[in-house]
Amino acid sequence: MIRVEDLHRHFGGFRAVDGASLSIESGSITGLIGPNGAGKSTLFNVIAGVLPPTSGRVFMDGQDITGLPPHELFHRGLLRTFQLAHEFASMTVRENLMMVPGGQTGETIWSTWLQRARIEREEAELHKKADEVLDFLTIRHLAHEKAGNLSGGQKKLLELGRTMMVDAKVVFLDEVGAGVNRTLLGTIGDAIVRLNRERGYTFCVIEHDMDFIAKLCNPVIVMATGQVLAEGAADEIMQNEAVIEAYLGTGLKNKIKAEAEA
Amino acid sequence: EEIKLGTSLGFTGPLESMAPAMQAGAELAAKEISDSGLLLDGSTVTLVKGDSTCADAAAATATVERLITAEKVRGIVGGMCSGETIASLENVAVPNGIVMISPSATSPALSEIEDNGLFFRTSPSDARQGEVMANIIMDKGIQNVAVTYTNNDYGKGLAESFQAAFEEKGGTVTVNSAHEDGKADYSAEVAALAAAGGDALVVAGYVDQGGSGVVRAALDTGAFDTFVFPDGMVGQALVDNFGTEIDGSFGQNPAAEGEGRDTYVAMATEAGFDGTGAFSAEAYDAAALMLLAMAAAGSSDPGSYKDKIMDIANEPGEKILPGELAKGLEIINGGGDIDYVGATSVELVGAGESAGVYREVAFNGGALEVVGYR
Amino acid sequence: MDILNAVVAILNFVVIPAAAYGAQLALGALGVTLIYGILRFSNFAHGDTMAFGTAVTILATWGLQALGISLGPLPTALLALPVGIAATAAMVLATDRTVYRFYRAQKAKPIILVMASVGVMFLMNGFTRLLIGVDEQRFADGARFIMDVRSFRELTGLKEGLAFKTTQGLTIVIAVIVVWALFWFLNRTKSGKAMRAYSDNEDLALLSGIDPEKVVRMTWIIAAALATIAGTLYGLDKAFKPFNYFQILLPIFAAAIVGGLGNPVGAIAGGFLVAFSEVAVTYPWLKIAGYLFPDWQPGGLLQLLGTEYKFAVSFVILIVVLLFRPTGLFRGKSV
Amino acid sequence: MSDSHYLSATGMRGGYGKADILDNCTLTVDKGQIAVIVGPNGAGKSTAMKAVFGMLHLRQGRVTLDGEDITALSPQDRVKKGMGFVPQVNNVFPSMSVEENLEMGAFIRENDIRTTMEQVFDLFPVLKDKRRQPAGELSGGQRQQVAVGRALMTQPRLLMLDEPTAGVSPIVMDELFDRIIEIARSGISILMVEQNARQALEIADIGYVLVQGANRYTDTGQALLADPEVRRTFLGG
Amino acid sequence: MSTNRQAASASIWRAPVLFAILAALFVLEGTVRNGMFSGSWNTSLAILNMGLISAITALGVNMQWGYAGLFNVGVVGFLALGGLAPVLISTQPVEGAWEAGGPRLLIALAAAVGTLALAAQVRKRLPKWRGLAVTAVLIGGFIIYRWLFDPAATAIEANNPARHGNIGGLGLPVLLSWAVGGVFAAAAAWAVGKVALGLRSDYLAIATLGIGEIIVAVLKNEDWLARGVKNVTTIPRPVPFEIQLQRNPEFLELANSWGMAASTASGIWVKLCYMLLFLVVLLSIILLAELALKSPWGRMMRAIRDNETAAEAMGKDVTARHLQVFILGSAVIGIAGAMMITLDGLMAPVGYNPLRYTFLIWVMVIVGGSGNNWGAVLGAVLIWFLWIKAEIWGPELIALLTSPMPDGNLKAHLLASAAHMRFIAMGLVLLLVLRFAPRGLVPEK
Ligand SMILES: Nc1ncnc2c1ncn2[C@@H]1O[C@H](COP(=O)(O)OP(=O)(O)OP(=O)(O)O)[C@@H](O)[C@H]1O
Ligand SMILES: Nc1ncnc2c1ncn2[C@@H]1O[C@H](COP(=O)(O)OP(=O)(O)OP(=O)(O)O)[C@@H](O)[C@H]1O
Ligand SMILES: CC(C)C[C@H](N)C(=O)O
Ligand SMILES: [Mg+2]
Ligand SMILES: [Mg+2]
Repeated sequence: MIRVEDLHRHFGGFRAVDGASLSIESGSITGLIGPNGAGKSTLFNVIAGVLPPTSGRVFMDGQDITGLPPHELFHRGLLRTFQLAHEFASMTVRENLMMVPGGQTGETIWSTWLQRARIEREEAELHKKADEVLDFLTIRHLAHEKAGNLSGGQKKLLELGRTMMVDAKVVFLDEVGAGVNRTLLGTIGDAIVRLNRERGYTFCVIEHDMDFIAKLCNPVIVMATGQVLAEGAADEIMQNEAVIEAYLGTGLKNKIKAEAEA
Repeated sequence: EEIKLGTSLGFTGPLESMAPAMQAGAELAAKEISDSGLLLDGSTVTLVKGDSTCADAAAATATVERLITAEKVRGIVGGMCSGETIASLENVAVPNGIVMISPSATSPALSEIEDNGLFFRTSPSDARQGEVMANIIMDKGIQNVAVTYTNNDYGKGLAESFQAAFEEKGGTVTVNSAHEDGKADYSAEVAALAAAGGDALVVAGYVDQGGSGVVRAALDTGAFDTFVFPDGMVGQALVDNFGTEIDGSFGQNPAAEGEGRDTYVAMATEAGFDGTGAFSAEAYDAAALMLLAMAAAGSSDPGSYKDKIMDIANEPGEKILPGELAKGLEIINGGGDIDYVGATSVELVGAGESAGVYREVAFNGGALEVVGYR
Repeated sequence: MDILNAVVAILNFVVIPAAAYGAQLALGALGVTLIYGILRFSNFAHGDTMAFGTAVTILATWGLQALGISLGPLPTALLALPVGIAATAAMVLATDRTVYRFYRAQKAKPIILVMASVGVMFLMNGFTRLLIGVDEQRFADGARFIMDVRSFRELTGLKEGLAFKTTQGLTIVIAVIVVWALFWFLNRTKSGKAMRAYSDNEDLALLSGIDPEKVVRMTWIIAAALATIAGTLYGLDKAFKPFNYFQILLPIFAAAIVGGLGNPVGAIAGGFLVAFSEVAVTYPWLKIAGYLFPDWQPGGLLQLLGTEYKFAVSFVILIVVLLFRPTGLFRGKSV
Repeated sequence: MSDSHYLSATGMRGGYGKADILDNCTLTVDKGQIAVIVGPNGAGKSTAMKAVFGMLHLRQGRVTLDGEDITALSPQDRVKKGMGFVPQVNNVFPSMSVEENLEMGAFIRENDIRTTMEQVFDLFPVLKDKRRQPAGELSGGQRQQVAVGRALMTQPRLLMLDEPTAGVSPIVMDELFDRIIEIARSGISILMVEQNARQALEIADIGYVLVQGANRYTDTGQALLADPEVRRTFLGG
Repeated sequence: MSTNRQAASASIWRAPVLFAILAALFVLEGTVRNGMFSGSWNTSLAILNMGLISAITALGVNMQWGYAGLFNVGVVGFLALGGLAPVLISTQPVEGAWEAGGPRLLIALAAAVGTLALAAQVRKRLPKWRGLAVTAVLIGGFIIYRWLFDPAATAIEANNPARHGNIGGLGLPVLLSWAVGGVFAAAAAWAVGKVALGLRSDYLAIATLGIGEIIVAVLKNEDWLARGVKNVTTIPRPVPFEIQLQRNPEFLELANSWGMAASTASGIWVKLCYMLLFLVVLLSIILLAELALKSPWGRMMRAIRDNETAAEAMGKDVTARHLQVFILGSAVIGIAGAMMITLDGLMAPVGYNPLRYTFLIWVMVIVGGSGNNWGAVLGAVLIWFLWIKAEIWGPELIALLTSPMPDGNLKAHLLASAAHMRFIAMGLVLLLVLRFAPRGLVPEK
């Protein structure tokens, strides 16, 4: 589905992404993990057209999509969420969702003068759809709230909700879990699986919560210092010495125990 | 009767420092006539002030609209700058049949405007000044000059008419370029003028605007040391600003020979303002003309007194100087004829504009000297 | 070929005037950029703050002159500056208290503050005119020239003259000192860093124990000082006329923005860029060509564009710069 | 009434506009203790933290620190009283370098800050490499580390952290919790909000479960972890 | 917090009440005569007419800023460009101008456009040496353009320079020129937008400010176009001249039956005609704008204004939308510019100063409530009213303030400076409105 070939993205002299090559199989839920500053978000941003690459190519379904602007990628079915929530702060939560689908009749200015009836029909449908998504995210009661007033986690949910408004092909999720209540995160995980199975979405998920990754993702790609460090099934990865060394650590429990013993 | 006259002058805006002396001039005339008690059986005259802003035609139009339709003025002394004058004349004064006498709008365009005989000015058209200036320069034996003008209808009209006249006489204008008023810096303009060169620099600008800025920069860099100053520049302010630095420069402005002007300046000093201020005397004359014409017509109706203005201003008749307005009124009331000379040797020609007698001035020893009249 | 005369001509008509003008713009732009950087709005009242500060300085200068105090070859106005700065600081602090503080507390959008500053601009504009009138005021005294055209010609025997005014020299020297001091203050002192922190993230500054009102006060005081200094130097070099100080606002903003809003280095660079592009791009090369190639008789002035378009040209340059560096030469902020 | 707890915020009621977010919410921490707040998104956890720090108008309730009533104090004054706070979002100075961010944390301190800074760099080694880089250019997790580092620089008596581990990698999270324990051992009180609730409750002396602005459960961390109801509804099973 | 208070009090009655107050002001101005008001319908209507034009301008700015967050400070330029339309479309042709250099001029302009198009193509197509090639094309084009253009312009300007010296108009109806004014401004906005819309907030501001200055500079200095600073004064009117009415016996009778002097009645009649025309334009623009705003298009624009990155990620072509709304807004400003010149009957480029035609318009938009069309209209008419009235109210205010003072130098000085109270009064009003309605009089919902 997505293939990244020898991708570089440098900031001044700093190589945030430094020759990463990877591919995301169609129909998979691929996990992307790695230490802070490994270049995961930067990689996302390059794929999603927010940042131009320094060098390297990105392909989607065999077509070169390097450097295409984000709005075109959206119309090709590539959606993404942001690590720091990017809500439309002065719009209501429901409007945040209703604006998402592309090609709405009412988005052409002439139509707003000439095709009112049609627009109203479409709006009614969008409204229904948005409410379904809100129900799913447990924030229906906030439909009229300004998105800027949401709590940190609620913004994250809204971020995810937007990707559910359209039929996407591949969705990039940048730490949807950070700041989200774990019980709800479980539900979100279920939803991801369902979207994957029922609607055939491909997912690429950045997340630091290893339980979540382990439950959901296959395969898991590990990045470190701008390159791919390892790739494989979740349980393999968790055993990988290099990954433990760079990313997972030996675990908190051991330490507490050690201290108690001392 | 209480006769109201409006003044439409730029109290705020780019020429705000010129306006007060003009207003004072008009007030002086109005007061003189009021005090005499001789106008239309002891009518009093009050002036209603209007701010034309000089630059904003819409604001000026609104002001004149108010003066005419709300204050019910019987005539207007103004506008001040040509563009704004044209707008308010065409849009308000003419439709309402109100007389406007401008002391200072000098654009040649105003000579030909369709005014139903309602517009006059006590200053001459710049077309004339260009010729006079060309003659003066030629007489000094200067053949090459650079010209800088303030970029409005006044500056450009004057610069063009000067260039035409000067070249016809065989002179060369090395460069004729505009400067904008109120800019922060005139180095670029002076650099260009200096590069073009010339034996003198003609500054067709305003003394308290870009004109002085250009002169300042030209003096500082040594680009020119002889300047030619037309009416927008000649004034006490110029001497105050530059003192002996402009020794050897010269110029001209509309102002007639004779005691009229001196008397006026003395009267102004007594009244507590500077009568030498640019167009202050013209404003006095504009107001006086208008009121004397009312007396002659026996009515303050603009429709009837507009026809008297030319009679009052020109020969034949007894000459009337500033301070002698009462005498003028007496003569008129007695059925006599007057020739209003006023502070600027008023002589209206053509469609009612000053014929244009200019005094030639020279700057020496840090003072302005009048050397002759043309 | 006469290279010396050509060089002197360029120095005299382009380099020196543009450098002095650039320094004046830079000082003004520093004030604008500081307010933008820390209080996060474009302060349209800055030009009139400059006018106000200068007006007070002029009044104080006259007072000193009346007392017979002078600074020898330097303008007396330098002695009067502290008075002007103090009055202006009091003035802007009062405005802050009555006007801006309210919007800060409201966390109003920057545009609201901009509009409020337009209101303040009108007010100050009127007050300054009430204070000192609308006429041009001259208050420069002391020696006018460090080097004047005539002495230069006598000294060197060159045909071209070179003038360097005391005020130009002063402007450049003071600009350098002020800029250095401001840098030192912002980057090295605790208060300076607190100001930068406040400008970055107001709430977090609060959590770090920084007193926001103190930062705001300090910003205004520095801005008032910069405005008064800039205004006075400009007035000394050119002339003081309240209306001109509104007009100078445009190039000042251009300088601040092209340099990168909120960035002091940018303000300086911007000031010089604007000044030099105004003067240099419209410079006619006729005279220089005359010195370099005495036999060549070109038809025109060898001028790229007439001076009528100097403002336009400088803006074109600014726009081109911004196209390549969308937040100014030195990566400014944008709210 | 003097309070035996080091920090005690009792009966807090208040919000942003008309509607109250906090509903009679009470939080206390003792000296050297770690208190952890958990709860669903939008429960009012961050709001409660802001209220304790004086960034929110309280209609009811009072806050005391070390027995002293600080309900009316401004946030800066609370900083001077020894409170430090890491907000959930916007918690760095983006255009200032990492080092300057840390210096700002120590703004109110008069003594030498170099050793503290070294300690922070020891804790988050990556920050040392990036000390001259503007914080705005850091990755999400690195930023979070700067934010915590800044609060540590204050050397507070009470440290309040709003989701300090959001977005940091497991290895850093372990380090961070580790360090938090250490800090608490040295007598500093910790009040933190966490969504990595299980790890957090493990080290918590006291845990609060907040739902719709009200205290739902209050118990020791271990006890809450052991409660199946709590686990299922709030800790993700 | 008090924004909340304001939001709460912003009932549905707010706008109607404010409009009613505004209307009352105009009625007072028309009927009551005292120190504050003139009691003349002519004055009242004259202010209203200019206010309506300002309202249309403000609507244009509001589209750009209020809907899309584009900071256009080049309003004066687009207004001026719109004002060019009546001159070029509806003044009478100038004898001899076209023969002097018309065709050559057109060829020159075509060459200029061609050069730019070629440069753009070269830039797009050429893989290597792009910068150099583009520069070469531009320089070459410039030389050719000047070679074609200069003689033509000189010839046209030499054609009876005292009266004309310009290319002249087409003699078409002046109402048509309003639409053309919109097109002129839209075309310029397209070009500007293509280049500058990548810039943000204040950086865009300085770019547009510069472009405004450039447009005005061109109008001032290119005499062949519209006589430059020498002004064009013969703009035809869409309504009768007062003089015509005064000579029309039927009208005189009508005036008599109203009990009005012919001059007063004719003035009012003409202004009412203008008012009607302006209202039609204003209301049509508002109708179209409201329809667009209250539909997904408006929602999309708000999303873009809120967060461009996210909108882009959600498939909205931010650049294209910005360009669209920039062009639309500029077109509206251009229409207003053409209307203004028609009302003034005069094209005087010197008058186009940014204080009056850019910043005052901005004040109108913000005071009215950015993002809200009715707010923009209310703000525009109100601020214009105050701007005009400040001329009288300012001095009145100072007279009032100084009345308790003893006579003396200070009082005399203050009274003499009363004209400057215009600024002070304006500033005070602005600050007071912003203080008590920080989000504008009729805030965006
Ligand atoms: N605009 C920028 N300028 C300079 N350096 C940058 C910029 N953006 C990111 N970096 C650097 O690039 C590196 C990778 O950042 P990135 O955001 O991709 O990390 P990440 O893998 O997403 O980490 P995290 O898990 O913490 O979100 C970091 O070290 C960061 O400092
Ligand atoms: N500035 C604000 N204005 C109005 N309402 C707000 C504001 N900030 C938060 N809220 C509302 O207050 C409620 C509580 O928000 P808070 O941020 O305290 O939640 P939280 O428990 O921290 O959630 P999370 O775990 O998602 O961070 C939410 O419903 C939110 O919509
Ligand atoms: C006040 C004057 C200098 C005005 C000038 N003569 C003009 O016509 O615009
Ligand atoms: Mg990341
Ligand atoms: Mg929270």
